[in-house]
Amino acid sequence: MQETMIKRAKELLADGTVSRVIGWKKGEFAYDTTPAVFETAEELDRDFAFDDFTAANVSKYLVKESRKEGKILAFLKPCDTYSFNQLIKEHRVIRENVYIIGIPGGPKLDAEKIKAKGITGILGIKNENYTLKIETLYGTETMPFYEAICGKCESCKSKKHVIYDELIGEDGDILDSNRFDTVEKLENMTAQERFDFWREQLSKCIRCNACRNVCPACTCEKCVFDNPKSGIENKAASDSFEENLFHIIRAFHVAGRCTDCGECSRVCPQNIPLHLLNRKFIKDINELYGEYQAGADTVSRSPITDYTPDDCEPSVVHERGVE
Amino acid sequence: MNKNLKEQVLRSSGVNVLKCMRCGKCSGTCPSYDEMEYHPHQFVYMVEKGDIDTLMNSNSVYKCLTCFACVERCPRGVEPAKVVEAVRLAAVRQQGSNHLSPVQIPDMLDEDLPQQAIVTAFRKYAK
Amino acid sequence: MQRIGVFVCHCGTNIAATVDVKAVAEALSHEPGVVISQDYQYMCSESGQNLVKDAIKEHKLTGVVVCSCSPRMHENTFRKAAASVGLNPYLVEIANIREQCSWIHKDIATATDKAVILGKAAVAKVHLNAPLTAGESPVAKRALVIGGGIAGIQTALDIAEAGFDVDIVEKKSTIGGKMAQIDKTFPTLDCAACILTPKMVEASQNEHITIHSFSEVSEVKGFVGNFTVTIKKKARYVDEVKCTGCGACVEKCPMKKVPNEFNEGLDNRHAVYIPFAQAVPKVATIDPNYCMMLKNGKCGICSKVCTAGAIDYKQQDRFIEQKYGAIIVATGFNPINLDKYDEFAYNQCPDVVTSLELERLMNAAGPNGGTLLRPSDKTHPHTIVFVQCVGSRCDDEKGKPYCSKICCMYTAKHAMLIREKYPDTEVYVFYIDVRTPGKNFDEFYRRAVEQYNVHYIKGMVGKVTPKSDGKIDVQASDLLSNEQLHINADMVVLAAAIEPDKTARPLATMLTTQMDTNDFFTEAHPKLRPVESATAGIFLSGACQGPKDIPETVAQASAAAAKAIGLLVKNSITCNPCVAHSDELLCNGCSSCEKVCPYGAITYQDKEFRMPDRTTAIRRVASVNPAVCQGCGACTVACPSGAMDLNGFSNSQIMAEVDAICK
Amino acid sequence: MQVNDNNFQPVIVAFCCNWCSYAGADLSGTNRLNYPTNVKIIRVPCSCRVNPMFILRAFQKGADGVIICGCHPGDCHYTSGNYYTRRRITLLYSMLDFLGIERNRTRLEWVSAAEGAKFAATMQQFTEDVRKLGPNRRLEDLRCRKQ
Amino acid sequence: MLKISVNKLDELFAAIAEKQTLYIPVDREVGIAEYKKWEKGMEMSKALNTVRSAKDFFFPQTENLVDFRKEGKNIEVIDIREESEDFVIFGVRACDARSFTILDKVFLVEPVDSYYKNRRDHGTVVTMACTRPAETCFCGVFGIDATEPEGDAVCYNDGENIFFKAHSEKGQKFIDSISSLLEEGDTSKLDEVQAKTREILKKLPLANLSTDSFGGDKLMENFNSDKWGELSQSCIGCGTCTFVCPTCQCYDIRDFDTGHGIKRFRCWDSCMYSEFTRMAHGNNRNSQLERFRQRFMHKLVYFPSNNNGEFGCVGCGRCLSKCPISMNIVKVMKALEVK
Repeated sequence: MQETMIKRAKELLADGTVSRVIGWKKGEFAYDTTPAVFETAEELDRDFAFDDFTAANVSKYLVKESRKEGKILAFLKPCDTYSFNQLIKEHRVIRENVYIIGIPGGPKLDAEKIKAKGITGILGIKNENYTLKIETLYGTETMPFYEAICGKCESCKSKKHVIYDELIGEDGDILDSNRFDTVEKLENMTAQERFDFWREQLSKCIRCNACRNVCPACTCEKCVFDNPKSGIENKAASDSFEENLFHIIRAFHVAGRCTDCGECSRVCPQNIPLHLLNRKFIKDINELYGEYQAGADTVSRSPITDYTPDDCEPSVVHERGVE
Repeated sequence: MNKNLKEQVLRSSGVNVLKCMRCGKCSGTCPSYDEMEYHPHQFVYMVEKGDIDTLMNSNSVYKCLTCFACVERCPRGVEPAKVVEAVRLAAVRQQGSNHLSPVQIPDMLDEDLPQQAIVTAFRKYAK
Repeated sequence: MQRIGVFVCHCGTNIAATVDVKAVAEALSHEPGVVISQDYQYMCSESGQNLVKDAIKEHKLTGVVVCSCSPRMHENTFRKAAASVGLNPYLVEIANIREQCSWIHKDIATATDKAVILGKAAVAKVHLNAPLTAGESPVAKRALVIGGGIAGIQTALDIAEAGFDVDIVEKKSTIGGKMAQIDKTFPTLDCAACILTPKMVEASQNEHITIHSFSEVSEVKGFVGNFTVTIKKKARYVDEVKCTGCGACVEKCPMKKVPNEFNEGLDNRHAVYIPFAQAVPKVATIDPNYCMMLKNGKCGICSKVCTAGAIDYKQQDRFIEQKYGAIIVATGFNPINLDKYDEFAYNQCPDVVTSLELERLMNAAGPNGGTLLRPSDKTHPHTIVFVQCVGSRCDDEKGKPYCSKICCMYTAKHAMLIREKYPDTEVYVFYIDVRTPGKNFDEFYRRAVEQYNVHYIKGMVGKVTPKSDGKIDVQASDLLSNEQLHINADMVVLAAAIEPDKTARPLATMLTTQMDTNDFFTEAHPKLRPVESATAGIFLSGACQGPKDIPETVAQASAAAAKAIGLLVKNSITCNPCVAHSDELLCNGCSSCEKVCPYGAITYQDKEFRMPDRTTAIRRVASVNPAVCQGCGACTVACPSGAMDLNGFSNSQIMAEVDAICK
Repeated sequence: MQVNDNNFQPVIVAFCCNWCSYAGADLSGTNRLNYPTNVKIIRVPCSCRVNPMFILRAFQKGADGVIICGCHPGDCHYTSGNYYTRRRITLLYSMLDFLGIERNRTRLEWVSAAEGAKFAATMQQFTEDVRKLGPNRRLEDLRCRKQ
Repeated sequence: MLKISVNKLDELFAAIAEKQTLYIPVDREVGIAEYKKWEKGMEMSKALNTVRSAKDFFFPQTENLVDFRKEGKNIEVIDIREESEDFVIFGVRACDARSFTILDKVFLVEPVDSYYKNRRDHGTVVTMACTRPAETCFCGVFGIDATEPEGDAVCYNDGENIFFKAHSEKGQKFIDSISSLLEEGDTSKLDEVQAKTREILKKLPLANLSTDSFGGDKLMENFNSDKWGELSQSCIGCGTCTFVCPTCQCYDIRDFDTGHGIKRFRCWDSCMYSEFTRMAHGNNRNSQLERFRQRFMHKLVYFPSNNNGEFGCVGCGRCLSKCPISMNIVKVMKALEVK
């Protein structure tokens, strides 16, 4: 796959269709690829990577990249195409300046999950028939492929590319995912249990803003949390309240816009399941206002900027689940 | 007024009798009108009043053909036939017996009676 | 540094009896920025106002807090007072310590505490108040009336009377609308044409009125006082100016089998036509769907017989653009389609007609020259059944949930006219309710019953069955006598529900006005602003806002005209300064705000910015038109970056109030 | 967490839209309909002006309950503002519930300018509900707790 | 050397905790280790290191500095400083131990940061020699020997026993305080373990990372390098690297209105943030490139320039594993390296 992609990218660079390519660059280890922009065939040959660890969603980079001179080639996985579509809808990217090649999605792997098994000193990782063979300083270790996959790939919602100029490989389908199971499990807890769960989780937050800065829906020119004039700006949570505030407001601001790409939880250094907050909004929206998938298209109206006269009242919250 | 019975009829029919605007189109369209002591619109009205016993004791509940003309034509979507059916069910349940026993049937049969009508009649007259 | 004055009103004993006003003034005097804190018997009185004014002057106040009654009472009073001594009126805040404090609480201690907190909140807010200046925007002295029925005509005439130019856009080839099709009017039974046609002529001759017949509105831009509208003048293949309306072309046109819309399709017209004798403008129109010349280039007779040389087969749609200060919507109504009502056999039997078709059948200018004959065999009907509420008051998808309002009265009129003219005819009216709220309406209905012996039967018709002998069986239940009736009728007349014209929905989108679920335009306030739409500068006239009879339509038409004139007489309009504004440096251009704006006040433009990293970038940013924005604030919450804020109720002001209340 | 402290005086912030609910509150004043002094009203042009930030801010700074009042759906002075309010606030309240915040600390109520009695009754009921819950502990900022 | 059996760790912790507050690294959940106040039954984490560094003990993420109270129009200033309690941080790794030396150079030079000093004076750092370094470790590059950590006292684990050695007076006091539990032990197995670890340290993939191209005297060539654009291009501008970093020491000072007074607090800031060092005239680093460059220039050039060549990085590898897009100081050093 990597070779096909490099070959095609070189062709498009050569024929002048694009002047740059955004993809992933090899790292120091087997697992630390970095999103990168390539401008020459040599760079592509030397550094371009596409493997089990290229989980990063590059669509957000296109907010800036699509405004630069010349067209850029972007390799987008199915989930990334949803983010890109949503950005088109919000006029954040310039579609004409991006040439999109749809590439197959995951499941991608998460090195942290391998390390969590106690495997350390990793020198190389090979996928042999869905068993990971891991060369380490302390000998060779194995683990099942599926135990190392990214949280976001565990409940993949779609293998379909919702936007592309060309595809490498077959297009997939929208999947029946179990992505709301954990949300539902939480909903069925008592309020005290839910409170304890979230307090435990959110108290880990170090306000590094990785979730926000990686989020393709959080593309504000200036975030309210960075803007002293907003009245809620802060740089660190000085109190548990501020931990809650940041995550509630962030989830609310992306409600109806979040495509559920799962990047927030992937990058959280403290493994806070932040995607559950976004999914809660998605689940509520689906249940209360009809199925809606942000990024599935570029025209539909987000449920939060829409209404019907017969919408349910907030008392619906009182009527369901456990208090 | 029998409140429990009314509740039962409303629940089993799933009909909101308060939607009726008393236009009488149900009765105007009813093919069994002349056979019935109480007519579809009266069913709806009497159920609303809670006067279910009278309806249960009337033969009207068995005269409804369940043709659903009234349901089809009601401008308010009240579905009178479902009310009639619910009252009939209430009667059958309360009596704990059937309106018709199999013994009685042979005498009532007509040579030209279609098979389906007999089956339907059983549905209607018995539990 | 702020210099804030606090003024606590006793309101006689209204406040002072439950709130220790002196303590409130004392407590607030310690708030940051407060330089003077006073109490007074009646702050709204002239001497009270003078107290405020003097303090503003003496202490050079930068903000005023009046603790008194509801701002809905006296906010304006104190704003004016402040303005009179040179303090921006929007630097005045009211703490409502009467309606929301002294009047509802009994315990002096807690009520005083609460009054202090409300006062502190107002002080906290006024710290952040900014002087606001109401903007002004010029008003184009011209009105557009969309729809040329009686509503549109009346509105146009009234506006023209006031000396303003008005354009009427009518999609049909003549103005007149539904009223032109009607024979007589209730409850006076005077001839509709006799009262309508003079108005049509008046409209055509008024120097201030321009009629664009056979035209449609294709685009609306702008806002109150400053709309730019593109009108599409559809090709009628006849030069409007040259045509004299002599009718020679019509007479000679060989294509005679075109269903005549004006007579509801009950007879035929030619491919070139003038809808009716009194049409305005009296200009022929060629129907391209039937004209042989336009379809296959063979004929051209009309062109030959036209001495004025008005026929122009090559005519194209034309677009004209015009500026307007006000737009009045008068798109009217239509009877609903009855195709789905099988039980009334409307599609199967020509003798089952709608009331509007009956109007034409009875009209002297109608297909039968005014003699009521059955459409099927042109015989005189002896038994006529009227069915009320066909499609009205329906809870299903076939009909409309509302009462069409006019049917009870026109049916009484029809019944009466028939009984008057043909006393040998039996007339039955099946009704659910007879609704006659109107001047002389119930008397009229009673006359139909008592004087004309019309048989009113309570009960909706269940089934209409055409029979082989040409008669029609009407089956219905008489709910009062509790018997089922079968009436052997010659004709059945259905009072079809009325609905807004189909062009109204796309028009509403263009005008950014609201519609209800039935596609009737929504008025700005159901009681107090019934002829204005929620969008400033757009007014509603006639049945486009809800079912109406002629007098109501005319009344509303004149009311809408009055409102429009009220706008047009102004050289400029003062805008509410408490409007949203976008901070372009924060705006992402995501369009969330635009989507929730009920007024279409937000537009986007690409602007070049110097970015923090010293590069320049073209960014799409929102801007709010202060003349259109009404200040609801929906956009401020939709905006994730906080670029949108609302003057007078800014994020920081509201949060300051929250802080003051919660501490 | 049930605190049976009869002396507990909850702080209640009520956001009222200018056209209906604020007028409704005025009417309950005009009619001398009593409701607890705990309720403090903040006037907003429309219920759709209420940003979730304001609600959270109130809890942060010491509110024990927040209620939003607006025109009845369909009656909005700005035609559609309260419809947006309804969606936003439903979602927000659902999220607060998801985070384990007591449901009865928040409410959205439609109060027309004619419903002075409803306004007073609503405020009485809401204050009582919040009083039963006791002080806001799950969504408070400890720094703001009154000593 | 004095030692205690690993089986008696609980007893040891109980004994320490009896005298002062004890913090040990524990697994909060799988893969997330953090320092927690020891309570009975708590098990020490087997992870190589905690996600957040140990600097939190002396330089917490947020910290109240002073209170103000307003009475009418007067403002009262309230000094809220209190003498810190004595505490022990147990199990600190060599990298984090070195980070304290670096932080000391910032906070303990004149004017001394009294808040930091207060905690530093009362805290005893008990380090733990590494036995299983990870591929992300490169402390050796900065002259740190993972098998011989600094700290007030050092522990060595040979798998069966934990050995203790004091480096400072505080450390000696600490060992004395638990001496009743300790016994003299044979270090032969430990020496074996240490030797093995040293072997592995040599084989680490980043062991040969060179610092030759950096230092206080390499200012302009590094600052003007054309590599910064490419390197910073993928940086999303979050603060993960700075907040998990044991040596990042930037902070911001803010006021918070509690409604009944003002709390002036400081909190960590990140040079990766757009609002970092915003001043009246605006920001002085406006692009992500400048901000990105600032962080690495600080660690590799500015800090050594002011501190006798000592680098501002300890090679703990936290930023390598936690950066959302896997851009880190190692990649920067390799890219800028002059060969």
